[in-house]
Amino acid sequence: MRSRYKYAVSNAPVLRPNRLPLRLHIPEPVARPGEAAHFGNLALAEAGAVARPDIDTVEADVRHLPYTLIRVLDDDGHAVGPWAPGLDAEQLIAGLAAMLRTRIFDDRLFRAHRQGKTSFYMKCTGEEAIAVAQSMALGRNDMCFPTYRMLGWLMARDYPLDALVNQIFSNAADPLAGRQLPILYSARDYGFYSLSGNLGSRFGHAVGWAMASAYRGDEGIALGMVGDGTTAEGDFHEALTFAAVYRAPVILCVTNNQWAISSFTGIAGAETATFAAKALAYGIPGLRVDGNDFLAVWAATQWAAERARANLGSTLIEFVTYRVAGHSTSDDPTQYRPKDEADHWPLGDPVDRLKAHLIAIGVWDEERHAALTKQLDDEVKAAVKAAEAVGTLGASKPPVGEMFECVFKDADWRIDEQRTELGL
Amino acid sequence: MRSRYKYAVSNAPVLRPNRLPLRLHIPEPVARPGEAAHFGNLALAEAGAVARPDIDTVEADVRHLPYTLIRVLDDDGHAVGPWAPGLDAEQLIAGLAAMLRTRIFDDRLFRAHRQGKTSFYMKCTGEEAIAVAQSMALGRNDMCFPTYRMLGWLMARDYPLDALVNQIFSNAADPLAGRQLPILYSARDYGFYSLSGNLGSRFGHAVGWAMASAYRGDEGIALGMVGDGTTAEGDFHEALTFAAVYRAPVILCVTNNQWAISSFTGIAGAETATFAAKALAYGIPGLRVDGNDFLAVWAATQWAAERARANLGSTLIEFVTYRVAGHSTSDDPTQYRPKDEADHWPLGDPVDRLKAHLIAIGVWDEERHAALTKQLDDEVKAAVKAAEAVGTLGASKPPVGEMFECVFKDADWRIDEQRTELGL
Amino acid sequence: MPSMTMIQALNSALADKLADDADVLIFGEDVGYFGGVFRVTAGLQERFGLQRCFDAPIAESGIIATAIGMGAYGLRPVPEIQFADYILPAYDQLVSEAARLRYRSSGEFTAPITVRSPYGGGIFGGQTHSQSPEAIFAHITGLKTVIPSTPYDAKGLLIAAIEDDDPVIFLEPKRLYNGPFDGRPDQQVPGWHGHPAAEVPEGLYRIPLGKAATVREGEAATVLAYGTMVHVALSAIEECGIDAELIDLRSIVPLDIDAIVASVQKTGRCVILHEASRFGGFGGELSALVQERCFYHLEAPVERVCGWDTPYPHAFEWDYFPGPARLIKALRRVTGEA
Amino acid sequence: MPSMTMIQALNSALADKLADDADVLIFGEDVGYFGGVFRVTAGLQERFGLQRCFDAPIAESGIIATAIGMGAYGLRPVPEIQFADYILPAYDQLVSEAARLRYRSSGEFTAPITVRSPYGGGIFGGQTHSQSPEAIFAHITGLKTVIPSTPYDAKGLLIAAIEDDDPVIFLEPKRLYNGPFDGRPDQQVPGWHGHPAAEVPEGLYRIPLGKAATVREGEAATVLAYGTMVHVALSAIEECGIDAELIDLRSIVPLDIDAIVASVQKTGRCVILHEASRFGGFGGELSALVQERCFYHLEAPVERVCGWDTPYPHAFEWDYFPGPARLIKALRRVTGEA
Ligand SMILES: Cc1ncc(C[n+]2csc(CCOP(=O)(O)OP(=O)(O)O)c2C)c(N)n1
Ligand SMILES: Cc1ncc(C[n+]2csc(CCOP(=O)(O)OP(=O)(O)O)c2C)c(N)n1
Ligand SMILES: [Mg+2]
Ligand SMILES: [Mg+2]
Repeated sequence: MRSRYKYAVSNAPVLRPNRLPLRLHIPEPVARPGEAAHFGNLALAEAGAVARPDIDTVEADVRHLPYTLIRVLDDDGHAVGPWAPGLDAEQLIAGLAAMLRTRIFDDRLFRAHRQGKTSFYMKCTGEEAIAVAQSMALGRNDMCFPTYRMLGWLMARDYPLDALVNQIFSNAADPLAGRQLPILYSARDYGFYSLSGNLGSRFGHAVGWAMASAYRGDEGIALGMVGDGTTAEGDFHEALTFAAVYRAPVILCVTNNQWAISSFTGIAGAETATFAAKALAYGIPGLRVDGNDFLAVWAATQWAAERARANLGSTLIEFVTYRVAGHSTSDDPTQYRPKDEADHWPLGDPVDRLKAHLIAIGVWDEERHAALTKQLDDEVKAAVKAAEAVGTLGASKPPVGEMFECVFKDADWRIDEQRTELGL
Repeated sequence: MRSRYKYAVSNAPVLRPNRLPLRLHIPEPVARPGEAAHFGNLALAEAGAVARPDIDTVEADVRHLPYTLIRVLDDDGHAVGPWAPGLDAEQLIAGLAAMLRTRIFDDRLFRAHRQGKTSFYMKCTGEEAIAVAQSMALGRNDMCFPTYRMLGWLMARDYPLDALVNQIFSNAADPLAGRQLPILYSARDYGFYSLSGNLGSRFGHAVGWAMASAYRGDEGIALGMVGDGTTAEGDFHEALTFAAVYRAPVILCVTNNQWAISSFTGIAGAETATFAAKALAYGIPGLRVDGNDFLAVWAATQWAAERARANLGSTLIEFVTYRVAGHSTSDDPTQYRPKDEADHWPLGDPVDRLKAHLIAIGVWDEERHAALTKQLDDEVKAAVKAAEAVGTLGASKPPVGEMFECVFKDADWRIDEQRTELGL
Repeated sequence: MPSMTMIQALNSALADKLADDADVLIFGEDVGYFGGVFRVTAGLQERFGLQRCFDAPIAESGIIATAIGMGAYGLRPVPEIQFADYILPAYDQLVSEAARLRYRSSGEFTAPITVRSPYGGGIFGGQTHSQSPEAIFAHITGLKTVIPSTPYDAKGLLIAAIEDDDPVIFLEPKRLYNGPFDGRPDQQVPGWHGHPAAEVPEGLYRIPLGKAATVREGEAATVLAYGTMVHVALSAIEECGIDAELIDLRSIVPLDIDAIVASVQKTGRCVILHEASRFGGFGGELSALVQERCFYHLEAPVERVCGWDTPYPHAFEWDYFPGPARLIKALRRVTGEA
Repeated sequence: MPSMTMIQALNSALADKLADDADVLIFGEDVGYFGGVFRVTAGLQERFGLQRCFDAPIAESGIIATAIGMGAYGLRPVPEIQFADYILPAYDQLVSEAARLRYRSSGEFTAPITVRSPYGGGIFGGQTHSQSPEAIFAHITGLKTVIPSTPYDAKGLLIAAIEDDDPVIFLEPKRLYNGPFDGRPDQQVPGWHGHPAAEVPEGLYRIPLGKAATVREGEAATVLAYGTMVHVALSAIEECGIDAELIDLRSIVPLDIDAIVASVQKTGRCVILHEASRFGGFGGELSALVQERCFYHLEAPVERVCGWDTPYPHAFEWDYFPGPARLIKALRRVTGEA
């Protein structure tokens, strides 16, 4: 059906009649199962190769940064170049421990899911450097608006392991009282904002938080994180717009782990631009950083934090890494990518690389590493055991009345009546 | 209220304690009413100064374009440089006529609102070159997804003036049967997609339309337009993401007329980036173009159209112009910007500039201009008169039954019952 | 006591809260220097400074997201969405984030924000400047929705909303901004001046959320309304002479169920009036609640008088608008006077 | 006739339409090579090619916007939103654009799109993988909303939806994907195999939108349900032995008002069952309609059995879920057997 009212058809000039038929381009990854994996399309750079601009360098002079890769650890385990953050051995070892603790915890809790102890789990294997280095590089007054792959943040701040497991088991001691899906933690005292299943919708909260801190004249800054796939959401753009317009003291980050469930980064636009290049749209610096390099993550985060604290505004950082495990316990990645793709990943493993660095600078050895691993394993085991003693999924849960709490600060008659209807 | 479950507070290292208090930056325009207007912050360029890359130039080689300004008409009315589109006199005069018709129509219908003949009106004074040149540069199979400031598109394609006025008066002959606010036209046969009050929400439709054309192997491309203020919407980002990912044959444009109602461009991010620079986020070319230069608009649109038609994907174009009139009939711009701000606008008036060019190349003179103006004025007057004969707002309207049409293709019982309830 | 229009009363509430609490701040499209397209924030930037009342990018989701982040930090932001029709791009933020933050974090983080937005028809605004979206908020657990009908209520409710620790959608009936429109477009609308509810005190006062107002007592039937429709109802009742009780809900979440039930149990008849289209509108919930709780008192079906199930049609505004004539017909039907 | 799960039936509908109509195409997050997180589009890319079924960026508003543009061009896109909880970022596109395009352009442009999305609870998905948002679509003039409850219906309704010239929200009860779950989590759920409605023909067939199915005839009361709740209701009715009539609405817009009214006028009693939280849910509309049209036939209040007015609580899934026990209680109350 068209308008009932018709007028003569346009006599607009038809210029340049088309000769070629148009065609629709659908991006495809380098390799699918059964094909040869490689990462030849990934733009890399040598460790130490990228200059470190002063934090107050004008944006026009840092427009090349999104197209290179900031790296500190070289292949021999040495920290090289201007971005090397100069951490002491104690900090480095603490970082290694937090990464290891994260990995061990992930492995064990993933298995707990297989054993029916929880409804859901997600690992961050291979991505541990990012959350851990950021957690350590930022301060106590700063707030992280995390993704579900940032367990390392809590690990670096010694969040109690049993509380994590209780949350994952949704048992009677779950700190979130059974209201939230496993691993969608909230830990205000640890600078860790409430997680949710919705992708990207907290990126703007980070900006608002940072603006509030600036509004009050406080000191704390905010850190927002999304995955590569999530950069396509409108909320990503709106958060960056607000951050740039109000020069909010916020660090906005993208963990580019090459995959969004089964979709490769090309589906989010990586065939034509880096994720760091999205900074150019807002006139803020965009850093592209080796996400498997603990020192590079630390240095980039620190640079951005200094800018934020000096009222110079926000920074966008892309961390280049690889999602070694499946997306979640519901996923089997061999269905959509070569089984051995991880073996071809050119940036190595973050734990191995930091360990090699510690050995290279002479403060670590295999023995100490084994001992640390053992100790962490015991800690995790103990935490799981303690949580199991409270109960696993279904076997224990918080009092049913918790279902009706926290809908509002004060319940209205609907909640009161329904609680009664349920016999509470 | 905090979690009932408390754990020891973090012992994360607090690095670099802040010394400066943070502060919140709120952008402000150069001048408010009573202050001296100027546009010194606007990056300009000489006419003819910017090289015109081949349409298949790789994106990495055109990353400077968002930061300069493509201009063709110089101060003496000459068309200079590689972007000069080489139009013949007939095309140029047709363009001038369409711009003038647009302006005359706007003035008369704006007055009609003051006289109570319509509920609403919006002018595009000073911005006529954009829609007119684009309408002429694109073909019959192409579809424009316009803003409410693109009347010129219809004028360039000789859409019947009386149909416009009937729509504006919401009278019995309104082609949209009274369902839509004045000026929110729809004219499929003229390559003009249905307008709506919502900002930005059709930008993605342009991409979908272009993808559909490519999917079918057809020839037609799409053109999407938003205002500078609207670039902040998430839909802007998502449309660009889809356009880049699927290399859609679409031209995505921003009319930067310096204002979004009372908000200056800084509120949309212009303090730190040009709107054209947003192209860099998607790895597509971004052109920044003198929007008051009929020839530059034409040339840039044509360049982008050639790219689209050659399956090279989309282009983002920023047209730099100035909103001379108030935002709409509901607005009084002297409340928030200097009364004489328009006088300081450095890019002149598009009608005057094209007229000067026609005179400079010897195909036009004041006499012919006066005659054309008179002729268009008569046309517009006649159209208004014809529409008045049908009736102005309230004095005439489509049959009330139209209210119940087009909700769905086929009405369900609710509509049927309600029609009856209303006595129809 | 000064006489204020609803715009002035809202402006006064905002000014008083800005003065009272340094954590209150306002932002939204055109609310800063200019003072808002309906002038509700006029003068606030000048009086309280750039940072207390400022313009926002045209990004409704971003506005709400930013407000939530500020709220979680500890501020009490009062963002404005220029028209309620344009609140939809922010719907996910309101539902998935603002409404759920307290619950999912077990109270660690909350979103004490108040989202002001002009809503409703009667101004020839066409499809996208006229809609009444209250139903899509009322259904969302964790959101409160407030709709004033007079200057006095507007100020008291807005202050209470800002002070509330949960997210509040504060819908302002734009047709009432300048006068108590009674649904008769052919008649001159009086200004607020002289109306008893336009007597608005300077300074802070609160009207608790969840308390309805009985605008008119009556025995023959109960009319439930809010926003502009309160004035339409009053005018209709006066015209038809049916002794109806008129309840102005003032907030639909929390809902004053006691006032509703008491009235319908007394009158035995009920008509619900709202501007939004009928199907799936908030009237359905009200009708269901009345029927569930007053079944044995009801002497006639509960009726709904609402906008038709069409988009808001520009030229047919007064054919669409549920004006006094339609309410009178319904009142006649439920009271058996038809 | 082959026996299919609901997933297979949906896949079959999509495959048949892809084969039948070159203008049909599918896109959404992870629907391409991988075949969707619930495998509904498995094998379609391989069989029909990259351009007929492909992955989309994680941008729900962009997905719907793109689909609308394609629909306006003349295609019949069938976008998938991975979980109905994540449809909210696209709400503005659905309401302001898809639902309104035909009306505002007087039919020059239309949006014949079918938005598929898994919805509902019962899978321990927590707050954001369990919600039932049908009410926020039912209220929107210009949108249709379809909810199948069996493999047979799923295929026939999906084909009808794709062929429909208006935008359709097609909500798939994910708890029914693999078997007819009856709301008893402690019992083994049978697969679809062997269920009569799992006999699904190959090839195209349609179930018209707007026709309810009487799943069980009865005299004592009418139960209105859709999606997963149809199976919950049947099981409850069987357990309690009350001779209730069970109507599966199948689409809530258009709504089969005739079937509803005929049944309630016969039984005089009505219980409405849905997973979504009660307040402002679609049950309110149903209750109001029943009351308006069957007032003089009703022998007891129309009751609603729904999710509580809380967000969907992970650990309390079975406390929240309106299972057979709650329905039986309501049936006993309305039939006076309580
Ligand atoms: C708004 C929204 N849309 C879709 C989903 C479903 N979903 C969950 S995770 C995911 C992929 C995210 O990919 P990415 O952003 O790259 O993060 P990663 O998982 O790789 O860390 C998707 C599509 C969701 N949770 N929220
Ligand atoms: C989604 C949405 N938000 C807000 C508005 C209200 N509004 C109408 S026009 C306008 C300003 C638009 O500015 P810009 O994009 O620069 O276009 P211009 O008017 O300058 O051409 C605003 C905020 C709207 N129409 N739609
Ligand atoms: Mg990823
Ligand atoms: Mg503008």
